[in-house]
Amino acid sequence: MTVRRTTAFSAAGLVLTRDLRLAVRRPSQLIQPLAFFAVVALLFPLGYTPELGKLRAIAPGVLWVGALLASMLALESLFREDASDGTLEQFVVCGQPLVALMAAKTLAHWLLTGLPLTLMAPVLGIALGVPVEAMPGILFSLLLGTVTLSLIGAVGAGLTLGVRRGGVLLSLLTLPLAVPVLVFGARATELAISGESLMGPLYLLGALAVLGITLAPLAAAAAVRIGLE
Amino acid sequence: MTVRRTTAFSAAGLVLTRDLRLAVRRPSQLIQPLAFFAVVALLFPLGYTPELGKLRAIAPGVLWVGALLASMLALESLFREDASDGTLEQFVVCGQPLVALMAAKTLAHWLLTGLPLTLMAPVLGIALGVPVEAMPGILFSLLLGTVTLSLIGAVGAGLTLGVRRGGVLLSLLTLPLAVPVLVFGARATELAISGESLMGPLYLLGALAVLGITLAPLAAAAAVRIGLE
Amino acid sequence: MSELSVKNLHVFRGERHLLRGLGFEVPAGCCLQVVGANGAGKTTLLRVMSGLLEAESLELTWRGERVEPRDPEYHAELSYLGHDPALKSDFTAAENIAFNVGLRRRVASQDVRSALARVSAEKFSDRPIRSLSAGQRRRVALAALWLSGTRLWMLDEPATNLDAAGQALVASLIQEQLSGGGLVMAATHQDLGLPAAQRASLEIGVHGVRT
Amino acid sequence: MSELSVKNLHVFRGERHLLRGLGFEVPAGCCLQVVGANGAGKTTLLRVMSGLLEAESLELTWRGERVEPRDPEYHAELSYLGHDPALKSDFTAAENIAFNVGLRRRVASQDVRSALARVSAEKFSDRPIRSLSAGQRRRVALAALWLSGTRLWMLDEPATNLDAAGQALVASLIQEQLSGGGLVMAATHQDLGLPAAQRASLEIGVHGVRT
Amino acid sequence: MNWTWFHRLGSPPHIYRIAGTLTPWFAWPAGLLIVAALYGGLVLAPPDYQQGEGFRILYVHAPSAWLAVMIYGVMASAAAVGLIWRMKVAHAVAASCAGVGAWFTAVSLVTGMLWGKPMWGTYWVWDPRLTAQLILFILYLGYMGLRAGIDDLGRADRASAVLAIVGVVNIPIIRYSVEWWNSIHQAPSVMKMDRPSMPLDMLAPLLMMLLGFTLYFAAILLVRLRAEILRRERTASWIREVLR
Ligand code: HEM
Ligand SMILES: Nc1ncnc2c1ncn2[C@@H]1O[C@H](COP(=O)(O)OP(=O)(O)OP(=O)(O)O)[C@@H](O)[C@H]1O
Ligand SMILES: Nc1ncnc2c1ncn2[C@@H]1O[C@H](COP(=O)(O)OP(=O)(O)OP(=O)(O)O)[C@@H](O)[C@H]1O
Ligand SMILES: [Mg+2]
Ligand SMILES: [Mg+2]
Repeated sequence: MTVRRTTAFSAAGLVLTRDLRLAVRRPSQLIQPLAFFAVVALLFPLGYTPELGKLRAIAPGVLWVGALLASMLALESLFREDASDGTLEQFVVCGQPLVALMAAKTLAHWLLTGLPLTLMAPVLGIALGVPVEAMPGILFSLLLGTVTLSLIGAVGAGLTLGVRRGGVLLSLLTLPLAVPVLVFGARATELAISGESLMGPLYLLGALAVLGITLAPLAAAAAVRIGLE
Repeated sequence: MTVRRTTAFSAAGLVLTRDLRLAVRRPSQLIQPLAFFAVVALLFPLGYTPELGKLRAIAPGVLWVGALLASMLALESLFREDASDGTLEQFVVCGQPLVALMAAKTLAHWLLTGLPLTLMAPVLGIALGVPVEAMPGILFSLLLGTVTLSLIGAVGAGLTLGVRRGGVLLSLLTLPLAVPVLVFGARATELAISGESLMGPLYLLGALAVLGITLAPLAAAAAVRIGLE
Repeated sequence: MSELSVKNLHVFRGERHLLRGLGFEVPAGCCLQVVGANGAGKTTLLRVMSGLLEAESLELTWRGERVEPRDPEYHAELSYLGHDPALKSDFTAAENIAFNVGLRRRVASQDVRSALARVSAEKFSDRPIRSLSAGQRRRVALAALWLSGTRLWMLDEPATNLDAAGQALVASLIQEQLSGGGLVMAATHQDLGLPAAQRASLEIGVHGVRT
Repeated sequence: MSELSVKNLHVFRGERHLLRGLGFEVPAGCCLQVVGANGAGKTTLLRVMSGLLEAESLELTWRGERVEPRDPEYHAELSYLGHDPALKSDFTAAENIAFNVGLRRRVASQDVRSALARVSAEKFSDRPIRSLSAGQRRRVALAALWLSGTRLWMLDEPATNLDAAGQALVASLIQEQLSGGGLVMAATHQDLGLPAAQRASLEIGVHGVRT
Repeated sequence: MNWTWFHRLGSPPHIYRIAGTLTPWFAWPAGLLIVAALYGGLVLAPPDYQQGEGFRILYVHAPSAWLAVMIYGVMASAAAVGLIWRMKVAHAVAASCAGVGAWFTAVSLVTGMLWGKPMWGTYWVWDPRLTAQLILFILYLGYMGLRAGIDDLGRADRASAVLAIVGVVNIPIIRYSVEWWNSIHQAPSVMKMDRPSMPLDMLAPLLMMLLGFTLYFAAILLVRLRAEILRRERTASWIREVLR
């Protein structure tokens, strides 16, 4: 048996494909955040008003708050199972850079929640009276924004690893950090709906995403190490 | 040693006090749903508009969506921990009626989340521009509504026991059931804000609560039995 | 007549017909040791007998009467100790015992203390479970079992994680239960060192039963 | 010179100074069996040695060089098998092994098959972990350990849940690892049946008293 | 480079003693300054020509608002030191900061709300500063919640340190974004905090109060730090000597 060591890159790839395959094993998992998003977005008008004209005004807020909460709720399970079945311990002792493995897990989370949420948003937008021309802008801003949300969330999920019943604490930690994403995202959506240029908030969203991509996996890896002790 | 058997009633009391004592061991857990509620209420102005006049119109929706989410997040942990450490198995084999134990757990959950959320609502209401005169109505409707939410949630939590990634699925199961509560609750809040009589929706909320109290513990017990297999 | 008798037990797991028409009897004061290779169905058997798992068919007689394995009266006389011993990590050992046993019978605090003494756990009786080692937790679970005072014990690998002294403790607890007229069904790979008169063994194989 | 040497190991758990200035050496081809009563600190020791738990102080020398217990190079040669063996309940035994070992080295599917054969787990190699019994899961974890090809094994109660054949299997896996020049640290209450030349034992517990 | 001085400085008994000696040096000036500032602010300063007597709440409100932010900075720096150099005392400092910081934040929020009622006719408006202050309060709550949620002291220290550092990266971003959010929405901005000129007899007590609050923070931090060290080191032998 010649033993060839796995590179950090392919180890990360393995983690990514594993998470995706696990999700495919249980397709209900893929649908859940989406359905949650839909329920929140549709529940909201129920308590407010059925008039499309008025709904359009609140659409950016509802879409972004809905996406934020859906992505946050799915976060709880990001590390929980891996922690309880010993997978995270193996991540730490397997000799691969934990940062790379964390980045892979975050990417998987985004592909499984952030991306579908983004693709779902136009449908809900229509139900809220958003004009079709606004859709590309909404899509693009959600695409950028959900990346950052997943990254922030990974840090929070890592930090609450050792905390029993950490679900609420997790949202408490991450939601305030997500405020800038919400502000810029909702603003971009608003501009898209009113047909103006949304480059300003999009740049800001992009900057946040870049900042998150560089820092969040480091913080998540540190958090996981600490959480396992 | 003379062995006196515990009555079903005092067994339920034991479960209730145990859950309350567990919560008191970690006081931060008591505050967290409140803080989460506040954060959700904060997200809407950020995503929508800071103008109190406009916010007042969406306040009923925000309050109810926030209470719903906070109560549900805390619920997930209601059964998960008990399931993973074997407590639920012991509930089943201890010779006490499972329905009584489930009812006790649900009551504990309401006392620990529903009640504080209700008491917190007026503060958030102020931040959303709700007039002070509307507070009694809001308090009362939330009081009734959160009872039903806890009951519905207990059934959902029991159902998702055996299912991985319970969190989001739980919301999915419970959200549709919670829609009537949300609709009547938001309607009652709206009427309270505009200063009209809210007896109509209040009666409906009360009816839902009564229905829940009679049926939900039975359903939760059945769900837990199935989930354990 | 035997206190516990089982006939015609059929259990499916997934698609496999795991236990096929199993039957056995356990008299008072006897320990039935369930043996069999990994995956034979020992855990399955104990869970079915405790009403935690549904059997395809089962004729269960307890003290001369036909009962359902989910009958509360039957449960009141039965203790099940599985892999997860229902200990809350935020509570101390003593609190956990008081709660777990309290669900079944009244307990005074000196009962709890004597139970902890019985398993040599006095030293950590006031420490939260989360700070105990695997074997220490197991001892706490055994103390709760001992204190519950039930007549029928279902033990799934009770000696897991225990050191030599702990294994002897398990044997002596079973011994005590038997001499009080109780019944034990234990799935374990360990030799319990019981006298032949108090011991029966049930071997389940991967394809059905060999007795 | 010994491949693995530890000096001056101090560990606190909670407020207790559990390991006080522990030191030991393990030469190549030797198994250090860590023994001690429940709560002595065996799990703690293995986790510290694997970089999963922070020690107050530790001088660790691995193959002649001072390393940190979190050094990736050290980890690349180390396997840790604890109470939770990192198996995903939705994946089959084979998939789990392919993934867990794949993090460390390239594996072909016949490697996985031979690993499963080594632990006599062919029969359930394509069943999802959630449908396996406790002992069957353990075997899968042992297969992953065997296939990983690391030089240093840290085993915490490796024989838990295993039947007689499984316990013999653990002993033979350790034997094989030692004859290949590997090192093993095992916390177990079981007799591994190793020849005296390959066996050392470390008893902890004397120091584990309260401050 | 020789770091022993650094570690000796950071050793708990040493810090415990230094903190004990220093406390009065902060506490007394703090008390004097606060009393003087109260006198200056409540008695000497003239009533505001627009706001009447109500503006005097400013003397508590503004300094506590400033301190709330400053303390978060101190907390995050201490946490970073603790994480990087593995200094337990630094973690103890961070832990002691959190409660005080949250308290000052709460005071600024409550005084602001009480002031807002007469000024704007409502307890709350979604002004960027107010919102940012509210988020700061939630960050404090999260930090303390995380700490309380983890049983093991060392783990709680390090996990909360990571959170504090992440938070400190985020605070300016959050401030900027809420600023931007509201300026675009053009809310009726009632709150005029940056008035161009403030008469000296109004300003002087304010600055004195700020200094007094800062010293008070230092004093209370030292006291809490000593308590924290005692709690953490309760089994160590030096404690017995100290308490003898
Ligand atoms: C809940 C309500 C309030 C909150 C949360 C709040 C928050 C703050 C904050 C964070 C600061 C520090 C400013 C900074 O440097 O960033 C501040 C300062 C100040 N606040 Fe408030 N405030 C509130 C209500 C009020 C009201 C009602 C008034 C009076 C109309 C007021 C007047 C001032 C003044 C004069 C300062 C100091 C001057 C300055 O920093 O520019 N505040 N407040
Ligand atoms: N998180 C913790 N906080 C405080 N003390 C702890 C913690 N975890 C373990 N301990 C204590 O440390 C000691 C050693 O625990 P450890 O798990 O290493 O024991 P062990 O030798 O593996 O025992 P066993 O044979 O029961 O598995 C025990 O006395 C235990 O109570
Ligand atoms: N959920 C399930 N679905 C399908 N098959 C299952 C399931 N759970 C267990 N099995 C199978 O049933 C058989 C019996 O399992 P059981 O856990 O009862 O074995 P056991 O005798 O307790 O073994 P061990 O000694 O390993 O604990 C095993 O072959 C196992 O693979
Ligand atoms: Mg079994
Ligand atoms: Mg151990």
